[in-house]
Amino acid sequence: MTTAIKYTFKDFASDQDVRWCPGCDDYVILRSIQKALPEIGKKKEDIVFISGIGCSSRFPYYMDNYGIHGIHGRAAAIATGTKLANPKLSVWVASGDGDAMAIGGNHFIHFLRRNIDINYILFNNEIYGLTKGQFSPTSLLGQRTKSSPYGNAQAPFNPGELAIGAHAKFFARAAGNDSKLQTKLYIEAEKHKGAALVEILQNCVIFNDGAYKDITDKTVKEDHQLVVEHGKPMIFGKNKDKGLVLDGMKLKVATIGENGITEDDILVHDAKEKDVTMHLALINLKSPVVMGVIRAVEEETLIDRENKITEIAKQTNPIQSFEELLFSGQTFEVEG
Amino acid sequence: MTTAIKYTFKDFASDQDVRWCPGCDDYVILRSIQKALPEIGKKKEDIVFISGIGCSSRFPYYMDNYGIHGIHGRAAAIATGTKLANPKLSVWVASGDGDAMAIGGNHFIHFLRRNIDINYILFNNEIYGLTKGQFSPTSLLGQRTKSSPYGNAQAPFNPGELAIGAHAKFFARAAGNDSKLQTKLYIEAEKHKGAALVEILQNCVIFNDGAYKDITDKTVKEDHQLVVEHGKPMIFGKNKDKGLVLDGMKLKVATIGENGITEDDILVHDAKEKDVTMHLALINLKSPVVMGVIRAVEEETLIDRENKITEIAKQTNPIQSFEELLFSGQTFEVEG
Amino acid sequence: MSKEAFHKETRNMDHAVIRFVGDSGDGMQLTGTQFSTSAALLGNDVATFPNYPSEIRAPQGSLYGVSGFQVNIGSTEISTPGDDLDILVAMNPAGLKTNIKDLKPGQMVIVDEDSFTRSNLQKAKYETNPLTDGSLSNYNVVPVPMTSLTREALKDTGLDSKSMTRSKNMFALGMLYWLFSKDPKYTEEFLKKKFKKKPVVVEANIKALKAGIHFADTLELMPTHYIVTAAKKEKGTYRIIMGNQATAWGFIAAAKKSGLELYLGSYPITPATDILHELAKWRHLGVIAFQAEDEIAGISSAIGASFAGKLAITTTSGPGLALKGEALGLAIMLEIPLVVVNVQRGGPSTGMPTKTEQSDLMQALYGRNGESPAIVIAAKSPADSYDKAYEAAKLTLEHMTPVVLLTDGYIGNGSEPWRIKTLDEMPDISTYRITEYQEDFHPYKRDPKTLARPWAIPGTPGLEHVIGGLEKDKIEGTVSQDPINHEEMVKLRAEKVRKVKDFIPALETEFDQEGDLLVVGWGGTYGSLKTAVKEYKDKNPDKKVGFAHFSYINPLPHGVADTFSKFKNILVAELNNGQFADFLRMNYPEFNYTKYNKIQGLPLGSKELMNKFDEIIK
Amino acid sequence: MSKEAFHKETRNMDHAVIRFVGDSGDGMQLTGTQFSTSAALLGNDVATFPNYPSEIRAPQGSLYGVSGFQVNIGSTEISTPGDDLDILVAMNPAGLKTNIKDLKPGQMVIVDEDSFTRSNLQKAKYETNPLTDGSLSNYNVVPVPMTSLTREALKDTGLDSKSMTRSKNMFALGMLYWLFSKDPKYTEEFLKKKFKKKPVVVEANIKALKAGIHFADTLELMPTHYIVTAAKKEKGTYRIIMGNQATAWGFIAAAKKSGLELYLGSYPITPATDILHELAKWRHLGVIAFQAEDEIAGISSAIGASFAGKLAITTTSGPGLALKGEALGLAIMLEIPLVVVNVQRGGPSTGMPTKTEQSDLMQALYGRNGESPAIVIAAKSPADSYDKAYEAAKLTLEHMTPVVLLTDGYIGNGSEPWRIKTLDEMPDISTYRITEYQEDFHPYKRDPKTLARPWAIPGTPGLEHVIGGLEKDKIEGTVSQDPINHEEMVKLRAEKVRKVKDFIPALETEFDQEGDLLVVGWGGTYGSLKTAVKEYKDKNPDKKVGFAHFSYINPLPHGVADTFSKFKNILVAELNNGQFADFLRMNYPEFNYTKYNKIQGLPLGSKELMNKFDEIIK
Ligand SMILES: Cc1ncc(C[n+]2csc(CCOP(=O)(O)OP(=O)(O)O)c2C)c(N)n1
Ligand SMILES: Cc1ncc(C[n+]2csc(CCOP(=O)(O)OP(=O)(O)O)c2C)c(N)n1
Ligand code: SF4
Ligand code: SF4
Ligand SMILES: [Mg+2]
Ligand SMILES: [Mg+2]
Repeated sequence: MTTAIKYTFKDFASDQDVRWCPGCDDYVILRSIQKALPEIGKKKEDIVFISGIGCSSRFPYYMDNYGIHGIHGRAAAIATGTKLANPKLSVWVASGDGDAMAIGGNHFIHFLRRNIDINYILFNNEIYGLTKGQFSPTSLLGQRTKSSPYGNAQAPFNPGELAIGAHAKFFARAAGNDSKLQTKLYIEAEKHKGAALVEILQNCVIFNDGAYKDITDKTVKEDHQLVVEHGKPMIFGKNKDKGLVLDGMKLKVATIGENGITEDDILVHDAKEKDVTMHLALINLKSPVVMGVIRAVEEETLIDRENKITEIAKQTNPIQSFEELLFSGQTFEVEG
Repeated sequence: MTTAIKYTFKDFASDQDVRWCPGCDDYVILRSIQKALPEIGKKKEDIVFISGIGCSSRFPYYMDNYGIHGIHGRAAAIATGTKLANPKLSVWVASGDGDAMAIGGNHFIHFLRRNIDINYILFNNEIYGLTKGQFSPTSLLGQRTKSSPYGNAQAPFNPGELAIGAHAKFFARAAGNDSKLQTKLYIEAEKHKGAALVEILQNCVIFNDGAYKDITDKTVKEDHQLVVEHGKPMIFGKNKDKGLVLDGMKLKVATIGENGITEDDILVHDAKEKDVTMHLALINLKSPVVMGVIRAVEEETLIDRENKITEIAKQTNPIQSFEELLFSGQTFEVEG
Repeated sequence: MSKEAFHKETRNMDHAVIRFVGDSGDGMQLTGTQFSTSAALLGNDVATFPNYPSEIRAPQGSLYGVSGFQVNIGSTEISTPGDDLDILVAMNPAGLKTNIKDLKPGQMVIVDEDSFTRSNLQKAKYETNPLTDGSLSNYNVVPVPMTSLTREALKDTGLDSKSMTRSKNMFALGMLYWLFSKDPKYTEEFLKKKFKKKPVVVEANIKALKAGIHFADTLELMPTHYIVTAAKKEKGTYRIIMGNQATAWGFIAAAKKSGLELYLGSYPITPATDILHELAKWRHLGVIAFQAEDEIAGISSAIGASFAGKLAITTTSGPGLALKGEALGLAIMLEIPLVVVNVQRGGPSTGMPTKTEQSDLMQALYGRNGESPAIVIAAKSPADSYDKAYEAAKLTLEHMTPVVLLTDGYIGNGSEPWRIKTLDEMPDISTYRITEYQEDFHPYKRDPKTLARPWAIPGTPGLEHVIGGLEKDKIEGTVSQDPINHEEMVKLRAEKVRKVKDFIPALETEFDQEGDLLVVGWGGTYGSLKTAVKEYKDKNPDKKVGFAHFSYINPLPHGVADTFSKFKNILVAELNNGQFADFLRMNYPEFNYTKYNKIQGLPLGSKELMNKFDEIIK
Repeated sequence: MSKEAFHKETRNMDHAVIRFVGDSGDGMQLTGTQFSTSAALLGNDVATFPNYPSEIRAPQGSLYGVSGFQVNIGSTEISTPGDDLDILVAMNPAGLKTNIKDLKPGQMVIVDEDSFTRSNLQKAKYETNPLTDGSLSNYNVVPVPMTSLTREALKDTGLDSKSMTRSKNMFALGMLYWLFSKDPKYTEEFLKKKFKKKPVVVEANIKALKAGIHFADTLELMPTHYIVTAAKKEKGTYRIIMGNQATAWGFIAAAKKSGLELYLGSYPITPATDILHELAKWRHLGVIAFQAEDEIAGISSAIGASFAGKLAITTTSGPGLALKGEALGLAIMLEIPLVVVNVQRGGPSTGMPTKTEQSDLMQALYGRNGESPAIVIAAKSPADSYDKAYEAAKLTLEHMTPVVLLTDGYIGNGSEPWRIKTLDEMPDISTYRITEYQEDFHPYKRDPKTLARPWAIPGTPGLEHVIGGLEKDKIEGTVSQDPINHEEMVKLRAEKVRKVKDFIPALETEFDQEGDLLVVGWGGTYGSLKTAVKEYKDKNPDKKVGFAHFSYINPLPHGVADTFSKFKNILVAELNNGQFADFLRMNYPEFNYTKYNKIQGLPLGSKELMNKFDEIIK
């Protein structure tokens, strides 16, 4: 096998039957990743998918790469070990909103703060799918589910916001039915050096159908989603006539052509700005919902830093082999 | 015992020997809380202190209230049960940076997002004290500790930032040696309805001595700390001549009297603003470090919401007693 | 045979085992539940067991997407959903393929022949059509074009064809009602209530039901009516209850009886989640059901709630219990009331999450650091879960130490008729709760009878105290790292659990009280074992076989050695690799134990057990 | 007695037990370490045990702030730090108060009489001065004004009085060197190296050391030189090694020998953290030591690293193991190499975190859901930890299933001389690692010899495969929820562990090979038990006593029944409430076991054991 090998998406499909419910957005995610992988220039044996437990976490079985279907919530921790052990691997995590932010919340925030080069796909369907429909940490207030028969009393996280709080350097978002954008984002995530989080607004047809339909339905999509691109003005709308402008410290939607607003007045997206203020405002925007790569700040990764201190150890420690270590310090001979 | 009882701080001191290292800031925190409690109008039997494990977590033993010295990292979860079980109690958590944000990270973010009315005191000494000096999730990059002999490679959290990411509604900060401000903040935290987080920059004299000396030393304190108050201009400095102004979306320090800046140009602190942008900027400011109540936004608490849905259950469920439940649905008689 | 003639033919059956199988979308759970409920309401004893696919909604027609519901209806006491089937109803080829092996030879399998299309046969990996290739010649195959007959019956309802097809399960149910001469009235009532807001759906379903009855009545292939007469039962009001629901209700009952509020801290996990679902409904009856961020938070919050004076419980399954171990140790150290429910499933790790097993016994006994004994009890059937949940609560409140209650997926999801027990009938529960000032209060001073410590609740003036996970002074509860105090405390905690022996019923033996073989089991295998022993004794009246079932594992009840010594052989049968047998051997090494272990995610069957009995005593 | 005369008096001792006690700030750990090291370098066998206060820095002079260091030096083999003291050195009243009870009557206690101030006496809760109130008349009290003598000696160094006082531990050490005729040269070397950058500190310390020697030489109260001659030892190069350090090094050795890199995923916890500290130093030697956010992340990351082809380990203590249970179950299911080290401490819950105990045995065996057997082995001494860590790695690599290695706070913190074992001396380690394409690869196809499966490492072309916690097909490793496959897999995993029996040494008996009493122990009590049996046999030459120590718990080694059957009595002594005895009873119910359990956070003592032996066979 040579590096020059040209894969197609079929090379990444395993021989296992895909067992999600018909109509589930998870199929779209699967196919989008399978389409992204031929573009990233990695050999398939160098790609590892790691997951926890959940519908979404069945993901690795359907990929023809190395993979671990782990235990609930621990995918990021397992993946951290894999990446530390072999930094050459392209390590991916597939995780649900419950897996990532309920039981797995701690590993989720720590993998981000450490900035370890893992691509983390968050299947956010705002529900526990596999256990048949309990509210998750992203379910809406008041949402009726099997475990909240009178409405959910626990205010939700916004994954992007939590991620920023944990110092995420790369955050992107796409609708579950938008395969094209997804494929693009997966490629971007892999290209990004450091922890990369991609949130997919994934529809669960069985237990939370239509959770995102106000944003993702074909009819409303263009008016309710803003797909940002680094260096481009943040314009959206069926007629490409709406855009974001600043109002004090807050973002506002303006219409080009109204009140003297021209395209030049529209804010240009800077995904590389280190300061989080603008990115956070974009993440929190409710209308339109911002898609695309919102934040992509390059910074030393955990592996970079580990390598640096290993270098310090090499430079400064007088002991440079295990043999030396064994005989270091005070020893004495016994003649027997 | 009547509600009108007047306590002094001594009423809150237990008969247990305090076993922290001489010189540890934990003593200051203890005394400051003991001074705050007489002011909050709660009977001592209605106050509960809950902790995990760590030097800081020994806290409950030294208070003459109800308390649990729990297990490592779980204080917020235990406290959540206590508060849900009896909302009339004043529930406090004492937790270290490791306890709260390493092993306890998940409960930390979830207690905040739920906005449950607990006062959480974070003893942030940027080190694991009790286990004798390993780096914590708030230790600096490059910091040499027992477990990072060549320097720490894991980038730290900023507790306030993480808290905002988890939707904290109340966040305050004080120096470990500033008893007066602390006492004030503890009173504010208790008054605030909802989850309240108070971060104390606590000096560990043994394993991380001087971590904050550039901010907290008497000589530099006034120039390096900005103590904000709601509704007041954000002015600091030995001569009260420095203040914060806005520069685009970012904060900048300006000197009153220079470049035509007057006190009126200085930003006025609004702790009650719902939007997090400004609060986050204040939390992230490195020089000066912002102290005081940075954010205090009132919103429905978990208990409020629980009460509401209980009301819905009461209104809508046809079954209103356990007897009715037992005999609900299809039953049949056997004559024997 | 004339139509008249076969109409009168009836066959009396002591009991009948029926299984409905089909696609997840075929409504098999509803069909099964209706059939069982009607049978029960009409006087039969019943036991049911649903068998869900592990996928949420598997592709239509796939082998792994088959959903099943089994019911055993009887005119005598029924203890299990049964092993081999008397009747199989298969709505599609995949259902037939995966279930036919359980049908008794010569018995009836009713299939929807419309579903045996080329594509469905392919999905079920049939190369030829089993309805025509002679491979089912051992069975009495009744092919019925259910889909078309249902559509035909509903053609005037105005429903679209997909919706009409959806009612074919009612058609099948109608046929079964005819077959067992059951009145469909309860199902009609049920449909009217359930679809109150959709009259057209009510109408369609009732039409399909009646069409099924009518069709069966005219069908020559079904020459027999089965009669399963009403079972004798204790006088009272009954309902059908599912194990997990019974568990939930048992705790509410205990809370009510002891004058406390119930607190549940839980994280969803199959097959325990239904307890959370159930309790979440009753918040206005004094139940706090808190869905936590993970299992650790679930139990930790329960500890906090217990400290604040609630009857606190946490519910989970195997992997969740593993996560709760550390916190359970804290509760043992705090000596507070707490019940941990483990609805066991197939392990290890994620294992066989939708299948049943009894492999968490050792974990319940030993799954935490240090010397940390907990009371461990187990429920034996769906309905018994009510009593055992109640008892778990009573024990933890009356002994001030945590209790682990073990049930399993088999009884948790299974259901059976239950004579409703109101609070008056339940034993009293006393607590060590203190809510008023008291002189001479010492947090760890014990009641010599039980070694329980007082439970002083925050809010009580003058009794402020702090408890924690560090070893504690044996009277004051303050931190003590004194060597001798530690040893005493370890022994006190162990002794406290041991003393429970005097507060629980002694071991009982069913069937013979001495003789050749004692069959020993624990927990959810009760019904299977009892049935097997009964059948065995019916067939082998000369053999002396006893049956001793353990509901109390730690401490073991009084009377064990006495019972064991009366039999020549002891067979310990469990759904694991022999954990209880090992535990018995550890406690009563003087006896010889034969192990019978089944680790297939399935309940024990009578036939396999009887073979084993034969092997030992024939 | 003239000065000349007593100068010559010497007393030969087979071994001597010395304990240094004082405030945390008094430098007792350093003093003790120096004394032990010098003794060892000069040929004695030694065993040491530090006893830290549970507080980081307790208030000066307080009873709970006393820090101690005990060393046993011998001219014959030394297996424990000893029980009763021959010499106590107490730097303050609190140290005297808390330790004097361990001094043998008539033996010497050297005290710094300057520290017996009113305030210090008060802090130590002495009402009168024990040096003058006659309460110590049973002992040979040697009061020395160490503080003032040290200051006097250092008055020309230019140091301030506080810094001068800090050297008084060297004064005490000097006295002890004189007493045991030990050359102070190694300590001088050590001081010169350690304070290389602070010559004045070197000078002060050496001056204090010499002042101590000189003072002892002139002190009439110390009339005796003790002579503990050099012990006979196997030829070789030795060093003093601490248990946790030996554990760390054993793993590095195994990684080197097997050609792998070592990966540690860990979260700090007393008393295991030193392993993390040690390994964090050697990243440039191919060690990745990752401090994770919690125990679960620690083990999970190790699983990820093992999958990626590292020799992966995770280290913890009791409560941490409880948290790792679920993930350990996953590793068992994945059938990957992984070692979990548990440095046991006093439980349950947080318990007695700085004290030793053996109470996590059952947790190691059973602390996770489902049927999830792990290999469990235990180290018997500080130095043996090197071999056992090595062996744990060898077993997990050669059998492809996780190993739990049990040590404890006593041996983890203790130290002893160790003959350095280089890689050449260590047994070979083979692995099932595959890094090149291979036809006919099946992830779960097993080596019939061990039942191990192949370990194909990501990066290897053509062997892409996915493994997980769901039950797996026994050959392909793909998800299988088939009943029979599950049962087979459960039994295969059990059998794989059982087969390890053939790869470990059979049980050995020390001392008598048959007779009256077999003393049985496991893990860190080896030294205490061996010493007790030896002393007992010395005193009772007529008694036939054997000693069988278990390093291998699961599976138990060959030869157990054979060994046990040769003795009339079997005594199982452990630092818990009888867990190993219970486990033995479960496996070998045919024998009678007497339990001896000590649960005080302290090691076993010879005297108590000998009393127990007497009780059984006298
Ligand atoms: C330790 C543990 N706790 C709980 C579960 C049960 N469980 C499995 S998946 C899941 C949540 C699934 O929700 P999510 O992560 O959002 O994934 P989705 O199914 O929606 O894709 C839960 C609670 C488990 N398998 N293990
Ligand atoms: C389950 C568990 N893991 C680890 C530990 C060990 N441990 C105790 S406290 C602590 C960290 C202490 O640091 P921090 O929370 O910052 O508190 P501090 O001592 O600095 O106040 C650790 C790792 C433990 N007691 N329990
Ligand atoms: S339950 Fe929901 S998330 Fe799971 S496979 Fe089905 S549609 Fe997808
Ligand atoms: S170790 Fe540090 S944090 Fe702990 S008590 Fe001492 S000074 Fe305070
Ligand atoms: Mg989800
Ligand atoms: Mg800390």
